[in-house]
Amino acid sequence: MHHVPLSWYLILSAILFALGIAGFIYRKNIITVFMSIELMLNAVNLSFVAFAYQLRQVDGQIYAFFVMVVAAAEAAVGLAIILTVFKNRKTLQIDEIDSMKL
Amino acid sequence: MPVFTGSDMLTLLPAIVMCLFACGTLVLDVMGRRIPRGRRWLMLFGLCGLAITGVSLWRQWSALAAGGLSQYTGAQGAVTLDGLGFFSNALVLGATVLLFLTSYRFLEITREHSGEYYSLALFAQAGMYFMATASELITLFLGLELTSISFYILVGFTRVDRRSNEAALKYLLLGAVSSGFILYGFSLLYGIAGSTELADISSAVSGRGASDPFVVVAVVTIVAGLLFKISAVPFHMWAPDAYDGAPTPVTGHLSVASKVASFAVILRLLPMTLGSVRSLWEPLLIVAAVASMTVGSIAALTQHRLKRLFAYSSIAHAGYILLGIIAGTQMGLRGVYVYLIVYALMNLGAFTVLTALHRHGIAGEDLHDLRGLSTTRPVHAALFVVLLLSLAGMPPTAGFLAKYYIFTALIETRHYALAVIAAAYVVVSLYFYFRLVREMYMRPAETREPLAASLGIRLSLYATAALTLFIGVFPEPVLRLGFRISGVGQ
Amino acid sequence: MPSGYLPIFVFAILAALFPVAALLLARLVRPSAPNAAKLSAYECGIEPTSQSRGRYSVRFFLVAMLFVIFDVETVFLFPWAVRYRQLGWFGIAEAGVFLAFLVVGYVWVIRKRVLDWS
Amino acid sequence: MDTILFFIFAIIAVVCGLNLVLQKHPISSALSLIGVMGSLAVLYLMLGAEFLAAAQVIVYAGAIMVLFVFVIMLLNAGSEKPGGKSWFAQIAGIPLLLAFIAVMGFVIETFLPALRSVRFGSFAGGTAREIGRVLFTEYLLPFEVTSVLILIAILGAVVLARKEID
Repeated sequence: MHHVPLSWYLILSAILFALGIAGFIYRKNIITVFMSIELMLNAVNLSFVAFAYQLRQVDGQIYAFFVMVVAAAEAAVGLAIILTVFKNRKTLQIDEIDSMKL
Repeated sequence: MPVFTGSDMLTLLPAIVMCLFACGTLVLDVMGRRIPRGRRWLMLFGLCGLAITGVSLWRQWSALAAGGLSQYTGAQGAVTLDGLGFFSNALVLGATVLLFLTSYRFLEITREHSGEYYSLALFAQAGMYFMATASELITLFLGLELTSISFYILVGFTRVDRRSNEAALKYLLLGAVSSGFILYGFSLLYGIAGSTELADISSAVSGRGASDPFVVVAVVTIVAGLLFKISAVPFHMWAPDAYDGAPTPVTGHLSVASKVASFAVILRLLPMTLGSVRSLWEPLLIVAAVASMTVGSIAALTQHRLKRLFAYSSIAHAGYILLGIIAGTQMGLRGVYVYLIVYALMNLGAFTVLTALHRHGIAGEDLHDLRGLSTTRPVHAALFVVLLLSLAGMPPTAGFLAKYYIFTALIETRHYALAVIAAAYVVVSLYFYFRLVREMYMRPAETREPLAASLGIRLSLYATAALTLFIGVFPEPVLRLGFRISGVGQ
Repeated sequence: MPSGYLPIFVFAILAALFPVAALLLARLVRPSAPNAAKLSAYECGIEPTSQSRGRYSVRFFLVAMLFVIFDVETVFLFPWAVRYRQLGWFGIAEAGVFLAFLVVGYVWVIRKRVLDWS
Repeated sequence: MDTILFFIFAIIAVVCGLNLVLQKHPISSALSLIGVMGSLAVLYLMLGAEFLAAAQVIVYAGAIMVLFVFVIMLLNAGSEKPGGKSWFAQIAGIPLLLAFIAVMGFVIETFLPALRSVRFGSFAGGTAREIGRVLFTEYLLPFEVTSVLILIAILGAVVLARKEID
């Protein structure tokens, strides 16, 4: 085997996506949960770029750019929200943030 | 070199107006600190922007009608003007107008009044414009994110309120994950079709058929993400918390505008684009619809916080609207449109009442805050009863009509089991809406503090309640208009 | 492999090797005589009075956030810059609209005194 | 050569991704995420997306992750406390995820037969010049929408985080 088939890239993307989901489900520090979401978006970007290679188009790469901007905007807003939550509650444990549970 | 033509301009005009006025509000806010009663001007400036947006939407519609076109695609194939888009945008526009009218007093009381609020609402509306009109996945996704991110901020807008922070956090974390799922599905669709244009995707997917596992994965991830956006079970966990913690006018807006726009996305993606693989997504929607009606109606029975109760009620309503998509016929589609109009009216009206309950020193978010409303504010109480009857689907209100369309469509398409289940939950929902009426009419008042009142709140309450009754009694004119805008025929 | 990347590849390997080699070499050559006085802050300013991991002001976050935002913006302007001759006036208008939104944001941030440190 | 590079960086990405999920301290998770992003940048380069690879390093690793690390330091976040997750997540989670990966692997291997094999340098469409050509003609609208998105992010971060200043 001399060259890597593109499908391996797509499988890598699926693995990273699944790891992101796992982090989202299992981690309890809000910041880590949020980083897991970033991992999911990165996985999506890899599959966009892989498809762009397959199709010999630059378009898929441009989609990855847009996803990057969305991730940046989401991170800026999300971290600001995390700051306010921390200020009011002094914790980052997701299961301790439950003042709305009945 | 392709150039930006006049017709491109026309397709984007409402969004451009919204963004310009949103920026204008920001500039006015920081530059006009010294203007006396400047905050009132902020709201009026925003309303002015909404009026111009309305005019530009109407210009688009009449230009399309003058050309005898049913749809027009512009801006390098990114945006399509059609009935669905006009319908959703008109409804969202109305919801934003009511948001502005009801927010003023609320923001004064919570001391959070600033231009950012109106600006973000306008940006969210621009996002919803793209959600409703995008004919290409990337524009659709950016519209979705524009809306979501604006709403994350609006939900957390009352920073000192711990509930508001937490609501924003939960909404953000779950919203971001659902965006990730939708995006993963989009990347697979791009791989299948080699393009993000919905038309290309439609033909590529129908070429591969419903048995292609690639299509299956793409459809499942996209449907899961979209069900989250309309807060259908099993992706509803965020809704009660986000609704409860958000500032009340924002909750109303979130439950109406973002849901209407998300349904527009669902209609465009599922029946219109992925219609050829209906057998894939229909079962998913059936499960989600039944589960939403069940969880929404039953969980609402035990809630004592008003906004949580309405969160569960709106989860149940999402289930009913999904039924119309499941039926899939012309009748079902009309049912979806009628239901969306009526749902918008009655929910906005109900949240106006909840907004008025929020006074100095009284959060007004609990069931017992309604006590004695019939004696302290008989008019408010009576109108609230009308809205509640409509939410429960009782004649002679508009809610009955909406459910009537859905049930007729279900029976036409022989979905008898679904119709029976839906009817059973109408009975359940009667009970939890009745609890509100009981608090208002059968319990003595706990406080004499008058309700928060302003011209805007009164206007929006009277308008929504009156329209709810009017549509229930004389459905013809409004429905005819709705069908004409959305282009589903008579 | 395109030849243009060969120098980069070599450079990357060198960059990875250098710190490893430098640390190893230093360990081999230097004498080792541990002494408690060597660990004190001698002629290095005042003794620290609080933990170095104290919490910072939120202003640092806001500045970092603005950096992210403008960083993203630069990434978009780069492809515009290498093609702006071909894009002509139309391209300038495009970038102008893009920048106009950010200028509004920037003006707003300044007028809101977010960047005031006094 | 291509195969070796792919495996080196794919393994780095997966190990760092696993580490992100397994580490108890957020700062270790953040550093692992930077590792994932860096190795993805190399993979992008091999897929012919050279400008994107640069942007990945500049934006993701260089800016977004800086923000994350900054917030972790700002809040002086400690390690996570262990605690019970719901029984469903405990029991069903990992098998479900493995099943997802297996299904995706099977689907990708079986149903996309006409995939190319990746050769570094065989597709050079991802230069800044080429991106500029397509981005500023075909993706005009999304490009402008992006700037609105950035403006909202500025607004949001300031609105939400500024309370301490007033």
